[in-house]
Amino acid sequence: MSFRYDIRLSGSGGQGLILMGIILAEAIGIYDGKFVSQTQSYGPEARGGSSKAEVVLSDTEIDYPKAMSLDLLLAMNQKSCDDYYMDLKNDGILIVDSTFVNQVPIQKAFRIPFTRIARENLKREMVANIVALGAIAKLTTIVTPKAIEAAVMARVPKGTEKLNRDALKAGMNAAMKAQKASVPQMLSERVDEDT
Amino acid sequence: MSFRYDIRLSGSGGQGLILMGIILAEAIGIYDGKFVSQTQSYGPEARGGSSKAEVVLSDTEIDYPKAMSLDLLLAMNQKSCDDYYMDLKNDGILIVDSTFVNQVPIQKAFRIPFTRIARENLKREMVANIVALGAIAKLTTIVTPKAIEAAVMARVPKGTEKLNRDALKAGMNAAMKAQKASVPQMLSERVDEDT
Amino acid sequence: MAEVTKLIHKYLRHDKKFPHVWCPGCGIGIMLGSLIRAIDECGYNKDEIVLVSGIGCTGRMPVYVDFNTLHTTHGRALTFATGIKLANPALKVIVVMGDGDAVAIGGNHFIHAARRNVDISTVILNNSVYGMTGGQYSPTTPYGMKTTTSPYSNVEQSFNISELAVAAGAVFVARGTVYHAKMLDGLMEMTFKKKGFSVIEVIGHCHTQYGKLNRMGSAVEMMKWQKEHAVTVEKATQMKDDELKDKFRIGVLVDKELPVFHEEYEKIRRWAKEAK
Amino acid sequence: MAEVTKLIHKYLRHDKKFPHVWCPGCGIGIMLGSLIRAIDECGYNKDEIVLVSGIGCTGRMPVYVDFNTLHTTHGRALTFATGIKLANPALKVIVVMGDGDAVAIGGNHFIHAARRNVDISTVILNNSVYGMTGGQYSPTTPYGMKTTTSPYSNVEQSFNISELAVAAGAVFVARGTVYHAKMLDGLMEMTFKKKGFSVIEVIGHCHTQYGKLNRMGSAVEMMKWQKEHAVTVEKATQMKDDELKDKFRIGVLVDKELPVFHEEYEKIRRWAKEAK
Amino acid sequence: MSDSKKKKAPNIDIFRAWCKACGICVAFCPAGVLARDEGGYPYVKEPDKCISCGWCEMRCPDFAITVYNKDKKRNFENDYPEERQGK
Amino acid sequence: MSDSKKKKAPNIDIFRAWCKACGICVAFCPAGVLARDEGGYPYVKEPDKCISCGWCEMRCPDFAITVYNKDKKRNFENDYPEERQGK
Amino acid sequence: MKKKTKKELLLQGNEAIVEGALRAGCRFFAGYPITPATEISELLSVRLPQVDGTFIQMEDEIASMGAIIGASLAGAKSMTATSGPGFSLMQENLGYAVIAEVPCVIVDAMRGGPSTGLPTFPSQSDVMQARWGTHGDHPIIVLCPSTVRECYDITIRAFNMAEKFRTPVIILVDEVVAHMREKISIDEDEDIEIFNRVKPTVPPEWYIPYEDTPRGVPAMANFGDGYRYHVTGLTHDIRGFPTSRPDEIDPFIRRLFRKISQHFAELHMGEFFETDDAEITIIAYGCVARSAKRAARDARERGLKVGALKLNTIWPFMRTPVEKVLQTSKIIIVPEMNMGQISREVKRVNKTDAKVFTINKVDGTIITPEEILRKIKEVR
Amino acid sequence: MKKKTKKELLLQGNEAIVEGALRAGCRFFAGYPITPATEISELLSVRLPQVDGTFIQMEDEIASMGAIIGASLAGAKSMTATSGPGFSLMQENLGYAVIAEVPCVIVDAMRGGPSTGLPTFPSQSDVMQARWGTHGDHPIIVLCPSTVRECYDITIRAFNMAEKFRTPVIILVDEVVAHMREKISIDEDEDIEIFNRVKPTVPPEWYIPYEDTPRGVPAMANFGDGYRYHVTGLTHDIRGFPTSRPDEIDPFIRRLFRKISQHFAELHMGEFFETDDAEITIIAYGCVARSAKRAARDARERGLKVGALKLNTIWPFMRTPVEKVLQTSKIIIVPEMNMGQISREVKRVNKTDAKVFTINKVDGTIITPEEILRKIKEVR
Ligand SMILES: Cc1ncc(C[n+]2csc(CCOP(=O)(O)OP(=O)(O)O)c2C)c(N)n1
Ligand SMILES: Cc1ncc(C[n+]2csc(CCOP(=O)(O)OP(=O)(O)O)c2C)c(N)n1
Ligand code: SF4
Ligand code: SF4
Ligand code: SF4
Ligand code: SF4
Ligand code: SF4
Ligand code: SF4
Ligand SMILES: [Mg+2]
Ligand SMILES: [Mg+2]
Repeated sequence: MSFRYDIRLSGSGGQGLILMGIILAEAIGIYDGKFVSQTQSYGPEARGGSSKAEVVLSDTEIDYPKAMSLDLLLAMNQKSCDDYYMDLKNDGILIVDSTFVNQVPIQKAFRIPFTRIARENLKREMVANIVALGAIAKLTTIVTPKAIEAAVMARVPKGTEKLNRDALKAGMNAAMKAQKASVPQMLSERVDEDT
Repeated sequence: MSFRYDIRLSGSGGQGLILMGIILAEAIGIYDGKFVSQTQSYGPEARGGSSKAEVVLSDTEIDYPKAMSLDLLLAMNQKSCDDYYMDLKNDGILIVDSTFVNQVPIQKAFRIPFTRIARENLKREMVANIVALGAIAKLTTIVTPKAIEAAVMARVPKGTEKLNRDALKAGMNAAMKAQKASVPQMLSERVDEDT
Repeated sequence: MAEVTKLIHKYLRHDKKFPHVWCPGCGIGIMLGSLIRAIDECGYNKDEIVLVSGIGCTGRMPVYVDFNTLHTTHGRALTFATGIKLANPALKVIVVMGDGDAVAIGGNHFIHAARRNVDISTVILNNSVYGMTGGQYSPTTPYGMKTTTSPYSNVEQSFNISELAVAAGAVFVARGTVYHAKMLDGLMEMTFKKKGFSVIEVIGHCHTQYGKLNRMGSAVEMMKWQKEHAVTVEKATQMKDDELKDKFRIGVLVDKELPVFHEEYEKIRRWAKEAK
Repeated sequence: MAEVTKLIHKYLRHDKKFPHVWCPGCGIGIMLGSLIRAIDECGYNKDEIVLVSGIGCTGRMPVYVDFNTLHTTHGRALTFATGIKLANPALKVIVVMGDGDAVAIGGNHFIHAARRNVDISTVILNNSVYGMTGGQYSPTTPYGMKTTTSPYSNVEQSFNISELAVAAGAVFVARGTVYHAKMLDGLMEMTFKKKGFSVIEVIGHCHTQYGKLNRMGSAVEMMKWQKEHAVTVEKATQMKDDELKDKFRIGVLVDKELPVFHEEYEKIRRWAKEAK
Repeated sequence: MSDSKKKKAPNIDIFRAWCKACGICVAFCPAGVLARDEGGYPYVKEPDKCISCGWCEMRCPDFAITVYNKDKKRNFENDYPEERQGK
Repeated sequence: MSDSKKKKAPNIDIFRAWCKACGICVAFCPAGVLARDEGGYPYVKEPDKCISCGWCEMRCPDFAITVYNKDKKRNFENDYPEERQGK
Repeated sequence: MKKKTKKELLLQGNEAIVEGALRAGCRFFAGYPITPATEISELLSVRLPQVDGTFIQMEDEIASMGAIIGASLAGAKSMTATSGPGFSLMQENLGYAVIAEVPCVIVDAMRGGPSTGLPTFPSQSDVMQARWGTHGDHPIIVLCPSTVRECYDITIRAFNMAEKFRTPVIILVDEVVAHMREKISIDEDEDIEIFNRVKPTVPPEWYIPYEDTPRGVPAMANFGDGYRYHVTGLTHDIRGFPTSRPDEIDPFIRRLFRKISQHFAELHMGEFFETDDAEITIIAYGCVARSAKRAARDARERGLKVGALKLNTIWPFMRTPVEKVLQTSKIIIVPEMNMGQISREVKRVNKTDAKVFTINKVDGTIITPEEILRKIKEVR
Repeated sequence: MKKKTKKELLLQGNEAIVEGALRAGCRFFAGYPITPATEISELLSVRLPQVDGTFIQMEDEIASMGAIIGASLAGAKSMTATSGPGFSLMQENLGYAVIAEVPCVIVDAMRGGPSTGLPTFPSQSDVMQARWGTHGDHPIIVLCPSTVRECYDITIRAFNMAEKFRTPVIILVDEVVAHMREKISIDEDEDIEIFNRVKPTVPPEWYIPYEDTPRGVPAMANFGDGYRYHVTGLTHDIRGFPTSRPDEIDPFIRRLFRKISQHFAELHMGEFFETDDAEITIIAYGCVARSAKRAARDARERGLKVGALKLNTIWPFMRTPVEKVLQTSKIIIVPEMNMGQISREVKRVNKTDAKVFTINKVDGTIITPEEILRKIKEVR
């Protein structure tokens, strides 16, 4: 069967998750040339409440467009982490914004303080989503750093290119650190499974 | 099978045929206690144009409510006479307002100048329909004179009772004359049929 | 020279069933005469005119005349007309409606077309009643009158169509009567010549329904009433309030300038192409 | 004594999800406060009030308050309200609508309810835009403004809701702003107390959609604009036309008497029984 | 053209097929030219009185009456100022 | 009641659960009593300056601020004539 | 000659609908004139104020539908009447009445369509629209009289069903039946079952306006009764408040369907006319059902075993009775004054070998007994 | 990494509809905002003036429908977009477009119903309304995309069909597809068939606007083209003038039906997905067709012979393709986000022994592949 990868980006209303979803889908679909389909929770009802964007990619046409078992879950707040971690595949990847997510239900998670990085290092909390995109590019093989950069640049307002490039970088760097930290955990998890 | 009698009253827009139909139906249904159903050509489209009202009576519940083969056709103008005489049964009765109908397509018709009677004898052209009702009561056995008088009285505006009673009478009288005149024709017709 | 009727015949669809559908003496026919003469006077050619109507006795008008004619749904004539005008601004779009068509079911389209200032000439025959369906009260039936659905008395206040048009933003509003047929020709002509949303309210009569129920007499009687109760705008300025009490004004009520929708939209197209 | 908020809490449905659905700083919440205080001041009991709305951000209001509440279809609130009032005249019927609800899709019902003088108090929050659906232009969006469906510029003229209400025949018409919240309490109270079709237009703001697209700043900024551009009716009489040019009037615009529908209908019932 | 010819009574033509006998032309003829027959239909009773004003033609709802030899100036009794006539 | 008690600073209560940090109360407080924290939420910065006018309470779209000890007379800055206040 | 009693009347179908409505307790009517329904408005404008009811002519059919829902919420049994064009306009608010569970009655006097169509001629072409006209899936009750008597009876039943099931009920009457006059006797003392909405008996704090009950129909408080609750056209929870929780929506929508489907037997009205031994059965409704009966009679006279099934309930579709004749007859004929609407349903439920034939007429004239007979001869 | 070309775009379904419309030649749009169709309005308000087209926001959906008919009569390819509540309001004028034979395209982005329902959640519950929503019997073309690519293609096809058959064409898109983003490549130079209405070539005096032709579709002159004719919503004769003569009405109405029914093959669009040997076939449309394909794939992995038939044409009903799978499969499953609408049609045309099962979901959530799989396991 063909390759399929299901991603859910989740958090709260103002965290720019839909834009993240679009950029990620564009990077994967337009710049990396894979099949991609992106969906989202929608509507004014979603004002202020929870928000989620999903991206499914594949090397062939995508049938079911919504995320099924997750290969990757990004949780930008605690609620979304709690709500969705159960949907992860056994070998799925969980990435949380540790600025807001304190309790991580599973071991093999990458804890990165996206919002704190945005706020403190980049002085703009609103680029936390771009920081997270950087991390995703690093922690997974589903999107190339080049593609993600091109997609980000194509979508952000003029004049904010540097900020966003820095945010991406910061995300990638943070991801590398987190990767190192999490390797043993992941291994131990695998061991558990084998038993 | 049960007894059924189909009547069509036809003419032009202003001749009061719908009211005639209602009065006749009321006389037959309410005052004579038979089953009756009355239909009509309807609507502003009928303004000024042709007009027709149908009455079906029966001693049991009436299924098809429109006139089928006619037992009685009243034609108050030439056009309706031309249009409908073909729908008469072989032994159906045709009554025409000879004020307007000059060419009577079949022999066994009663020719009575309802409008002229109304205009000249009663000085009110608009009661021609009531005159015709009187004639119908006389020429057929489907409605009793008592019932038709009661029905007319119940429907006409206050103050016109006498006029209308006179009109009914005039119609009955004219009918008696016509009846005499037509008997031989009807007989000859019957003879033809036998051959 | 019989220019009046001859001229009218130039515009009639003779293959259609004449005499027309309206009752003997109905004012709609008189208004149709005015409308044709005004169109002729304006010099439009038949192909550039689109005559649009809704449903009602008045709405039956387009079928008789040799233009591009459109008989829409009840109350919606102005919406169709808006589409026509904007899709092809070269067309001269004229809408005829009854009072019910225009301000009962169609009231919203009326005020919005006026607000937008779409370049449409609107002719409303106000006979204070729903003629076509048999004489029920309309939003212009005066308080206290009888109709087939106000058998005891109408308890509603009535709209003043012209004032409503003004409040909604129409750039030209006139009122005439079918009695004042000659004046109507002129007002109609001004209405057609005005760019933007122009309205002419034509006081007509429905003697067979409304007139009958309210004992207002024949068509002739009702036209006499029009004669007696109409006061020109010019004369009205010289009259006192109580003299005007049971009178209505005829003539040009409003004539002003506002940006016209399709011209404004041309600007949008320019900007849109620049922004592209 | 904290009477204001305490009083309000007396009327809220606490089991409903608070904080409410409206954006931070949205004027609808302020108006809701005024509405509750005015109802309280009028002394109605909760059971006799029916609060009816259409669809829109403003239309979401009834769900929060402990009256008989009815959230109808978009634009149709007044039609439901008419049925309620006439079926049970003992009820106090209040309708809240957004500008789109009231005069876009609902424009016809608005002018007709006004014309009929049905005893309904109508509260319209005018934020010049369709808030709920994401900031498209409404019939009250001023000429030249940007919205999500007038990305280059709005080319339509806008309605003046209050003037439309007057032309349609409303017996009481007032205008207020959410900035002038105290004054709003009073106007709202007068609106509710008036018998017949009364209207209050409340100038609000939608900073998240309309404000954002037109760089009008935060809710605070937009309320400052209200403060600066509103002039009371009383002050306005002393001002010159050019001083009033970019201002709008707040206060009571019209207060008159006309027969009220359900009272008139009582007469009809009497006559009908006599005629029987 | 002779004087008598000029004053020749106008030719008024009533097209019975379209006329609905509403009586409007008769009622509003300013010169009493027209009258109604027993069926209510108009006929030209006093042709000489006709002033060629054309009002009968103008107000006929059925385009059933034609006035020939009408004054070119369209000699209608008019109660509305010239400048507002849309010319 | 002692003088000091009378002049006691009003008790302003901000209900964080409902407050949406819109800043209206802060912006329009005529006495500069309120200020916004880093999250934009209001807090009572200068309790003593409060004149108990109640405007913050009146304009809060979220019923999230309560002014206790308010002047019974409802001491709002009001720009509208008394007779038109609907009393 | 019988004596005229007060109760024997020659009435039009439309007039009988008015009498039925008044008898059922209708006290509010809002409408907009349209042929061929206008008589209903006109007569009610005379009659309603006599019984302390209210008649109002609204600005259009949308408003009429809104007003009758409002009136019903305020406690009045309410009705409107229209024809196709107006019925189309009522669809949005009709859906509102379904989801908010507001009893009311809508009469659609069918004329020729589509669009303005044939205003003064009969048709049966709104049958599917009555079922599916409003957006969103929803159940609906639609009744159809064939005689003036049925106009009266069915209108009473319609109000009863509306109140009993808290739902709009549609009466489809064709122009023929609407304008036909027949004698009917109305006995004012007769003991006719009149159903009034079940009101809550619990104290207001306990009232759950959209509670699930065994019957599927919650008790209904009127505005002003002291039960303050929220009514909305959004999907709502049992308390009436908007919800988008699937676990609340699903049972709610299914309850709307269940309250109808669980009472099919009660809702289904019709007549088997000599179908027991029929080899050919005609299934018909409205004025055509009369032609069908006539055709069956005439056919039997000619020795053919023909019966007729008259449907007085159009929706929910009378599946069981139809299945019954499908089982017993070899041939089914469905004559309709449309291009085939109920015949689709007959075909849908047909699991037998019976052949289903149609007669479709869309020219503004009634289907005659002869036309049906001709078909019988053609297909047997 | 591929180079970004101008033609590869990540678009929402709604955006692809806009692109398709512009490509098809749409130059007039009138609408009224409503979730989840609003993006179509918003994007067209940007794009139409760039191509000398016109965008107008009307006062409501009734007006929008009127305006697009008017614009089409004046020569512009025109469109509107709405959701359930607005679609209900459009029904009256939709019927007008049918009877007056005015080409236009209506997009209904389906959300949960009935009434205001679930404004931001998907549904497929307007399928029957699209067929039967307006009064009077009438034919209609309804298309339904499942992917963003199909949104683009189907919109072009919709305009083509509208012009070719002089009829309104409805696009039903569910909220999932309307808001989903997928990559699509649009080649502006690609040779796509664009159909424009056939204009009369005869001199004006000879023009018969509602003439019967072999195709059943008369030539259409635009207002202003010099062919002055009459357009009405009344039943009319071949010249366009009102008629109530049965002998003129009958052929007219039947021609309206025939012009569609005679071209089923051309109108039917869909996909057989591994149905050849399938013992179980899932019939689905819209977003659910994607779940269906997925479920079929997953089932095949588990060794079950499952296929899927995707319907892109909803109306006229794809009888022939459906009959084909009814013949080959023992079990048919029709999953729908409504209480069972297309499944009724499948049952109606089912003359085989195949069993038809349904999956109905009305809670605002999409039917998942697992749910279909579960059903497969349950019924096989
Ligand atoms: C949607 C709809 N509702 C109702 C009607 C019925 N109807 C036809 S004309 C009309 C009113 C006509 O009154 P008006 O517009 O004043 O025109 P008039 O006949 O008086 O000239 C009505 C209610 C209709 N055709 N369509
Ligand atoms: C028939 C119908 N058309 C469109 C909509 C979508 N809709 C919901 S609210 C709204 C407009 C809201 O604007 P407004 O009435 O001004 O209220 P606001 O949100 O600004 O308070 C629209 C168009 C709908 N619900 N129903
Ligand atoms: S019904 Fe009235 S409006 Fe209609 S044609 Fe007759 S007189 Fe004129
Ligand atoms: S969208 Fe605008 S109107 Fe709606 S709640 Fe937000 S600010 Fe208020
Ligand atoms: S032209 Fe004038 S004067 Fe002569 S008949 Fe006609 S109305 Fe009378
Ligand atoms: S006005 Fe015309 S229709 Fe009327 S009577 Fe005179 S000629 Fe005949
Ligand atoms: S006004 Fe209310 S919601 Fe806004 S910041 Fe102040 S307390 Fe919070
Ligand atoms: S009561 Fe008045 S002074 Fe005190 S905090 Fe509130 S607004 Fe400021
Ligand atoms: Mg009228
Ligand atoms: Mg608004």
